[in-house]
Amino acid sequence: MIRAALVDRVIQPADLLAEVATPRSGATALFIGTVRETNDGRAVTAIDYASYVAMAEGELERIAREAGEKFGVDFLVVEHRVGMLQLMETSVAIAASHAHRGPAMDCTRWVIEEIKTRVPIWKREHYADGSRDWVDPAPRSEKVAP
Amino acid sequence: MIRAALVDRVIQPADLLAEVATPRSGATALFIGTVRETNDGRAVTAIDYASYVAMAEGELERIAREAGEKFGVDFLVVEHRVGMLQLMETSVAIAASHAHRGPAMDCTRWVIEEIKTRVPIWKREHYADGSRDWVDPAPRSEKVAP
Amino acid sequence: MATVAVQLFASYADLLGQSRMTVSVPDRATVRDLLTSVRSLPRGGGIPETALVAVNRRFANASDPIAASDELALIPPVAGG
Amino acid sequence: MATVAVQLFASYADLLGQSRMTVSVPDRATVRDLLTSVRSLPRGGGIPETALVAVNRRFANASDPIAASDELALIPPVAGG
Repeated sequence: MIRAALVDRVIQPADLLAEVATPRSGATALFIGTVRETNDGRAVTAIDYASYVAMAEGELERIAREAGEKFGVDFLVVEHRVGMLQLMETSVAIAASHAHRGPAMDCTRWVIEEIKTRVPIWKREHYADGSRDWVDPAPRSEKVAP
Repeated sequence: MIRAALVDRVIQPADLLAEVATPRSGATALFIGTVRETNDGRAVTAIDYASYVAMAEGELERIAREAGEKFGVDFLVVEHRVGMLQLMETSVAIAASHAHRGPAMDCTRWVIEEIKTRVPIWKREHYADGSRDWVDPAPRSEKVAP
Repeated sequence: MATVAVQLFASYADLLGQSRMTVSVPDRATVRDLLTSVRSLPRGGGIPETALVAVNRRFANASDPIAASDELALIPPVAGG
Repeated sequence: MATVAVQLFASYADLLGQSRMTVSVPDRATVRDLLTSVRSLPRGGGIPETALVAVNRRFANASDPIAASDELALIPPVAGG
């Protein structure tokens, strides 16, 4: 079972773990991204995740499908949240299970790297001083296609 | 907070995630080992995990401490279960959180590899045909010291 | 000349003050032509020449053709996760 | 000669039919001497010459000294996780 979704509700990592649990698996890897209290030395109070929803959903699904093929993983769930998130809230969760640990961990890692490269999601950080800024990972704007 | 323990009760991965959650972290990685229904082509019904408890606890704690230093990780929890485990039950769980994803994932992976190399724990698989065998990862018996 | 609709997101939407707009492009226009048109608008110069463009919800290359019926979007550097 | 107590685990305990036993070793014995003594026991030959040995709950080298007061253990190939 491979599933990816953009959600606008709280992500429950334990639910993702339950979804990929199967007697065929001996290893499960989970990655969670959470809102951190500082970025580039500035005090962050919240992050607003915006998205080109229709494209982001398709891209997330393609990443999940590609990851499944690349690592031979049959049990993979990916959820990325959009909207306003408070400190410590989960923005993204990726759970993969496999007979062996290598593919489970490699798959999870590959998925988060791909998400950060090719899913049209943007974050506007809100700072303790009342200002807010779109996060711009500059080097990625250099190319036209991924 | 860095903690490692040998336990003889059910491991709750969600509890480990809660333990390493902090506003200082932007990334959390979790690895779970579970009892799989087959090994080397034989149908497994349960696994009995035995241990040299006093040494295993010390070794788990050393691994966690070393991992914390090696990856600059301050939030790491490791639990390994002993006793009789049924299919799909969790034998080991490792949760690490860090400001960034690289150290969190690298740390988790390193800990499970070290556990498999140097913690005195053995598993006796129980098979569907009624037999049982100690699992012997042969190449590891070649050396005297790790 | 033809007119195409383009979606804008995040910092690009803030820059141009709108999340959707129409722009004129040459006949048989490409993604590169679309960017040239957008960059010629007031404040459009803030969008890089090499900005990512999605055509029908997929990343496109600069030389890919575009049509009025395509779903077009300018994609600021992504920052998910 | 001295007598030392050794703990056995898992397959080694099954092999020798006990989880703790005492063996005689030379004076100023090393880990290697301990293994030689154990391997000379009935069915002891099933334990490899290069078996892992823990002295006071730490993995030891073949040339490390052992004493009667040490906590000694033969460690079958580990299989945790």
